[in-house]
Amino acid sequence: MLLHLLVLAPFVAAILMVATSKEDPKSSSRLAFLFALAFFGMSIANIAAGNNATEAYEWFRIPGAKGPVYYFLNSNGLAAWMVFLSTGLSLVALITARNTTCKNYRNFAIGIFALMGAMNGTFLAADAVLFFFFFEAMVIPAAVLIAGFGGKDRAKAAMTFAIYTLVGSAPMMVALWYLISQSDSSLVLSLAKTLQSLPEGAQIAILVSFLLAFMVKTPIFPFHGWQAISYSEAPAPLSAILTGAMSKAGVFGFIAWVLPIITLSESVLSILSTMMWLGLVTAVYGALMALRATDGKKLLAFSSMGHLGLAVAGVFSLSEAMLPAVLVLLVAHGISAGAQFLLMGIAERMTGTRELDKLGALSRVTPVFGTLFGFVAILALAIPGTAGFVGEFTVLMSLWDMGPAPALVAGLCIILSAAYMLRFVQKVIFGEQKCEVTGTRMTALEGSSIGIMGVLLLVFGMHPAFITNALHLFDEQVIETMVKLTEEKSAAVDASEELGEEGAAPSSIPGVETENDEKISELKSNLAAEGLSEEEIASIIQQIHEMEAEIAAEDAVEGGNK
Amino acid sequence: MLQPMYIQILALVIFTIGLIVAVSRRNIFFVLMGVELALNAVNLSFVGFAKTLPSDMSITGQIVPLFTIAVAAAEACVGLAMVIMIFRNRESVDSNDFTNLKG
Amino acid sequence: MTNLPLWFIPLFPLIGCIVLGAIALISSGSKKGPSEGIVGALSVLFPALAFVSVVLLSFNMPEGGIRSTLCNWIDIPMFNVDIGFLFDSLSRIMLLFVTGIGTLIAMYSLGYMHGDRGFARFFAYINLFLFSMIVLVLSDSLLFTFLGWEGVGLCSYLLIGFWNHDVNNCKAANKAFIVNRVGDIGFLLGMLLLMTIGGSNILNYDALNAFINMIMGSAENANIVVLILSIAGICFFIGCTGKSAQIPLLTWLPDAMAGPTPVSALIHAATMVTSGVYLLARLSTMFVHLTAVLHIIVIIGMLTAFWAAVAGLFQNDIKKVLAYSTVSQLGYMFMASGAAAFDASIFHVFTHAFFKAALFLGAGAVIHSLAGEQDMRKMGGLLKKTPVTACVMIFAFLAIIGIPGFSGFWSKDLILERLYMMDWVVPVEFTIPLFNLHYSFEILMNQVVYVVGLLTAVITAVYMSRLIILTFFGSYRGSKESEAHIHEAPATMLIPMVILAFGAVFAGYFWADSMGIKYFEESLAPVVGAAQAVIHHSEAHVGAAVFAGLGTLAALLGMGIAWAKYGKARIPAAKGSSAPQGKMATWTFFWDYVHGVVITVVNAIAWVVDSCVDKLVQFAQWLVGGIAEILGDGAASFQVRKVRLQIALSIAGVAALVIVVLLTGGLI
Amino acid sequence: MLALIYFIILGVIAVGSALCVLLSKHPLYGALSLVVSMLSLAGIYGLLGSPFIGVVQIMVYAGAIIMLLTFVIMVLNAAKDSKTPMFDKVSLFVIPAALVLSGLVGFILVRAPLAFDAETVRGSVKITSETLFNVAQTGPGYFVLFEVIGLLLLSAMGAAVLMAKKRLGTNEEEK
Repeated sequence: MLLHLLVLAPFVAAILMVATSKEDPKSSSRLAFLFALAFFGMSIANIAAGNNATEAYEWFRIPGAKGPVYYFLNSNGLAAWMVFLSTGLSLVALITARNTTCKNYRNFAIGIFALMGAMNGTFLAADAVLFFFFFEAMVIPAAVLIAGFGGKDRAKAAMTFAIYTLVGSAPMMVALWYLISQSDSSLVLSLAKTLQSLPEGAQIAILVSFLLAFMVKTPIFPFHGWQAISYSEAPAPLSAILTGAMSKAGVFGFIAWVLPIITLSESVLSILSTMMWLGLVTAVYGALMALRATDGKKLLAFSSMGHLGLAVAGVFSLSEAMLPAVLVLLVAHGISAGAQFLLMGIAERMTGTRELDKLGALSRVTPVFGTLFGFVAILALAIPGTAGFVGEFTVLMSLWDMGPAPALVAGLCIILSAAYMLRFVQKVIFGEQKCEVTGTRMTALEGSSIGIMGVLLLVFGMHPAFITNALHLFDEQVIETMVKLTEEKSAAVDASEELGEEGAAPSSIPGVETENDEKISELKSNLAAEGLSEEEIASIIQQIHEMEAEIAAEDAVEGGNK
Repeated sequence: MLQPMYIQILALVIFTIGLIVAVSRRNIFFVLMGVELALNAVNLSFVGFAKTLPSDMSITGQIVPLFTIAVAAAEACVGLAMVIMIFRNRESVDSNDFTNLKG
Repeated sequence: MTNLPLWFIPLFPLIGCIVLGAIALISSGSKKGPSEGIVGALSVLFPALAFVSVVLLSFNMPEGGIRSTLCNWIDIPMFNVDIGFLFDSLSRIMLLFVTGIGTLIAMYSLGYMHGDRGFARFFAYINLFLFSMIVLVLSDSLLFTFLGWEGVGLCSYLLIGFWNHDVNNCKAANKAFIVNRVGDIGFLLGMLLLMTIGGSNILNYDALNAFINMIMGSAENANIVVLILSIAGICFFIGCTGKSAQIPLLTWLPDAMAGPTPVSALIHAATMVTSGVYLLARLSTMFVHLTAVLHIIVIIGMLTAFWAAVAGLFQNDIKKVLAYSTVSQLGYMFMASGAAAFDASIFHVFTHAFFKAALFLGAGAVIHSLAGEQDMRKMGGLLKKTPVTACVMIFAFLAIIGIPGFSGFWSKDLILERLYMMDWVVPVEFTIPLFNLHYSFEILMNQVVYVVGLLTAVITAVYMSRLIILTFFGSYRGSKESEAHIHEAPATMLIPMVILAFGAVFAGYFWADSMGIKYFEESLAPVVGAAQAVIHHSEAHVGAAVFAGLGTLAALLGMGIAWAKYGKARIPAAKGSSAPQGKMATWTFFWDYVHGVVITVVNAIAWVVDSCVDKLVQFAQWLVGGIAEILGDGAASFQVRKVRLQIALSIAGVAALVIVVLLTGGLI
Repeated sequence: MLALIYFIILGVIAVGSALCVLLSKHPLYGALSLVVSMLSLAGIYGLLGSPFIGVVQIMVYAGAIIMLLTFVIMVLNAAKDSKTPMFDKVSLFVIPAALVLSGLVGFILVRAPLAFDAETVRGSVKITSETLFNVAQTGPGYFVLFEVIGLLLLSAMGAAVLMAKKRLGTNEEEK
């Protein structure tokens, strides 16, 4: 239920927002704030609920595919934290947007809610087609918001953003279609099984087209052309969401949709190590570009590109510690980069410029803003004790597994990040005053919400178990459902083997199941002793299985009703 | 004897004429009339086919044309309104002049 | 009182930081600022509480130290680190003077920072610094130490750039942080290296020691482990060079004098910069097995000490002289660590903290009384006008140059003695091919190092005497109107100075080797004693009196030279900036040039990336976009303005399709 | 046999008036020919045993739609314009294409076996209304469709009014 709400309710909220007045930003902002707060609460409840999944509903059938497409949502630790980012950042974005885009706040809120719903869908989808649907759907509200509320170059930015990301995922669509035309359903398990049965050339082609889509979204080095302009032209609250949550969809895709389905053959491994190096190149590239950036938002855009490059490199180090490390890094980066974009937006609102050379001395003019700015920048530097440090250090550790060279490059990035971040801080809040503060100053609500983000970073930094513990629970239940759905299509699948291949759920199939199996084998021997033939025994066992399935289904229905 | 085939052929002929009117005439009123004619032909074909079916199924064939007629009425209504609007703006009924919608 | 939890010690400054930070933040809007009385009381209270709890714990510390694990920090596959504290004799010594001097300097700052707009903010930073420093020395694992390690770097950044309206201060702060970051990466890589051989548990100091002892006990695969450990040791040493301003990462420390003077005294002289020495002592079990690394440390320490001492001669800014002097003294400490005399190096840290803090505070008082003037050429004759300050500084001066009886004498003497006792001989063999001459001899490195150390002591005496002469003797060289304003510092500043001066004089008696007092050595023995016993010392001991005599001679010689050169000479009137010129600048800023080259290279790469690679990517993007646009225009020309033609075409298309289907027999 | 004769007469009228629509120069004449065509088609519906559709055809098409069309043609004075040619180059292309298409469809059609069914139902008002509105018997499908059509007509009316009304504040003389 929670998952359905998280995915569908934002769209409903967007529709409800239509009913509010366009002329009166106050009332609409209050409503939007309440909605966003509710979603944020839901996302926290979702984290607390651990792994959970909805029933798999048949959605539609794709021509050429053997199985149907399911509407099937599934939340695990990774997805739950990503949803946390998307709802949390949307909440703060809606708060700060109050004073930035007050003229047409209602439409802005509608766009943000639609974006939030699509992002949640992306992170929670358990079906590849559903995932792809939301993955593409994310682009549209974001592009519309850029075009509607952006800076001077907004039309170009929106076009670049939309076309780049949509075209980037086109090869993935083709690959996905080919894959599901071969497989029983579009769930991860059957995709993995199908991919592994394909010839190697086809495997590589599919892998590369999947990687391409996520590389564009993240973005990774040669495909980053859309990023700087979109982030800098988008309204600051939206940039915060884009970098804090939406760009995570790329890394999420690598983890959730690429790594589980591939076989680690020689050539695949070489592609993966190329990806790791590309990630590192992106990290260095982003840092160097940030060193030279003269536009505050561009600097932040390149900085987040650098951090995500590091995260991607961490993902493809394939180390055992990769998942928690990358997750912590992603959450930390999402919060800190989001907060920085919001603060930069407030600075732009106050002074009317985001040129670094024209800003300065904001810490003396507005001390609270300056303090907050410095505080968040320091948190973004990955000082130990902040979540960024835990993430970067553990990612560095994962990279160390691949050899000293990647770790050294990552270390270089960390040094460079200090260099550009300090330059940024110095240019914006220190030095001589070069501009008048004319716009609305930071309000208490904005300040406190960004401050809370900073405190969260500290909390996660000192106690990352909040994040990493979410990954300790494996989602057996979901995999079982997937196996069941897969079995309905092809009876010949051996469930236990499948589980073994997946690797995520080791031998711990719930006790009930094994108990039943024992009983059945007992029954089997008894029946055989009574002289029944093989086929009769088989049919009886079949009946028992069916009865059990029915009972289980009834139980599930009752549980749902409760 | 009257054969169902005759009805279909009549419908085909009227449909063809309607199509030709709709596409080849440049006057916008003729375009609309051509569309109406083609819709009529489809209705006739529907009823004609319905008569070749046994009782239960033949009812469907005689009810769908009702809806088609209703839709045609709506279409004519909106279409004529558009014609009025366009004519007011352009002073022309030549469909070749209406090329605002270029990519 | 042993049941006082260890985490109380860092807790107090942390609370102080949060409370003062909140006060600073809340009051930032008001015109007047918070009441200095309340803020001042709070800001001295919390460090004092920490100091009291350290003292209480110190008295009842068992031999092996106190260990306590607070909670788990990071727990992921392959990596599990706890937050834990280790209170043993090493951290006891460090904590005692960190919190003690911290409290004194907080008190001093009350007077120094009086009337400053960021009064509360300053003390929030100071408290945060103390928290980080306490964590650094009190933690029981490398990773948690690293938290403090970067934390003190951060505070140093914040405090150097405290007066942030001047861009130069910000640049100095940035430089300090970035250079420290370079060192920190060394620290990080060192940790990773250790983890590759021993898993994440090895980050705990106790586990590390046990591991090393185990490995060294079984001689089988010790070689490869020693190799890895050596690399890790070098990485850690890089970290130390960053934090403790050794070659090549030392340029930030002189620039760091841009911060308020109490900060220079606390962070950049007494405590933070010595954390590198602390780390070496903490990891002594590891380092004593790495002879090559120890030799590198000695060489680096020697070069730094000598270079910085010479650079100190050229400075006109009173704080810069002290800064280079600090670098030079740190060089001594590293030399001692490299000679595996970790207790001696910590002892020097201890005495140095007192006399250098006293010197800095004295300099601060001088600057305060001269209303911000830092150029020594414009001072002079202050002995009469500010007698207390002058006395404090002169006592500290006598301590630093090593006059017998003062604290610096004991520690420096000890270091030089240990250096001489080092067993390190470098065989040199070379042939000159043309003449077919073959030389083969041995360099007794212990003697070389000793001589350089002694020479450095002479130079130290010269530049320190210069400072004292220029500042306190002669006649006042500043403008007349400024002379009238010269006044002695307020009591809140003088009391800490006097206490520190006492420390500068008497701190040495904890380990007066020649007098047979070895309290300090004995108390440190549980931590570093076992490690130091591993190293083999040469037997070439000449006798304590000789070393003491030579050391004293060096100090007197230096004073004599300085008196001869500066005592009567007319000091040229100050022109322009206080920075050294010409060849002196080349010497002083040599490492800045080296850094400048690195920065230029990075900037050049960034330029290439920005203007070439990125443009190339954009060009590719534009090319693809352009091709798509042209194709699209081509396709669109079929599309627009010809609705009827298109319908006709589609009719024809349908007809064609039907024909095809008919001909291929698909339908009927 | 009589039915065939009626059918031929009505069919010839329908096709002939449809041709008149194609060939008439003034839209008004076209509209009037269209009425004739509609009427004869209504006759054919009656002949086939669907009188209700026939009546609806007369009422809606011949009555409402064509009347509306005629009205609009008359209101817009310039409906007849001498500038617009009846046929042009495109028409030369369209007519053969359409003819070929219909020829092909006819060719396929005549080869299909078709025969009237004896049990077929007369599309009377009673049957039609029962099918449409007796939800209990035939299920809600048609009823919902009927309501939806109502909505469609309503919205079409609204749209038409919105589009065709003169914009407030615009001056027609300017154009």
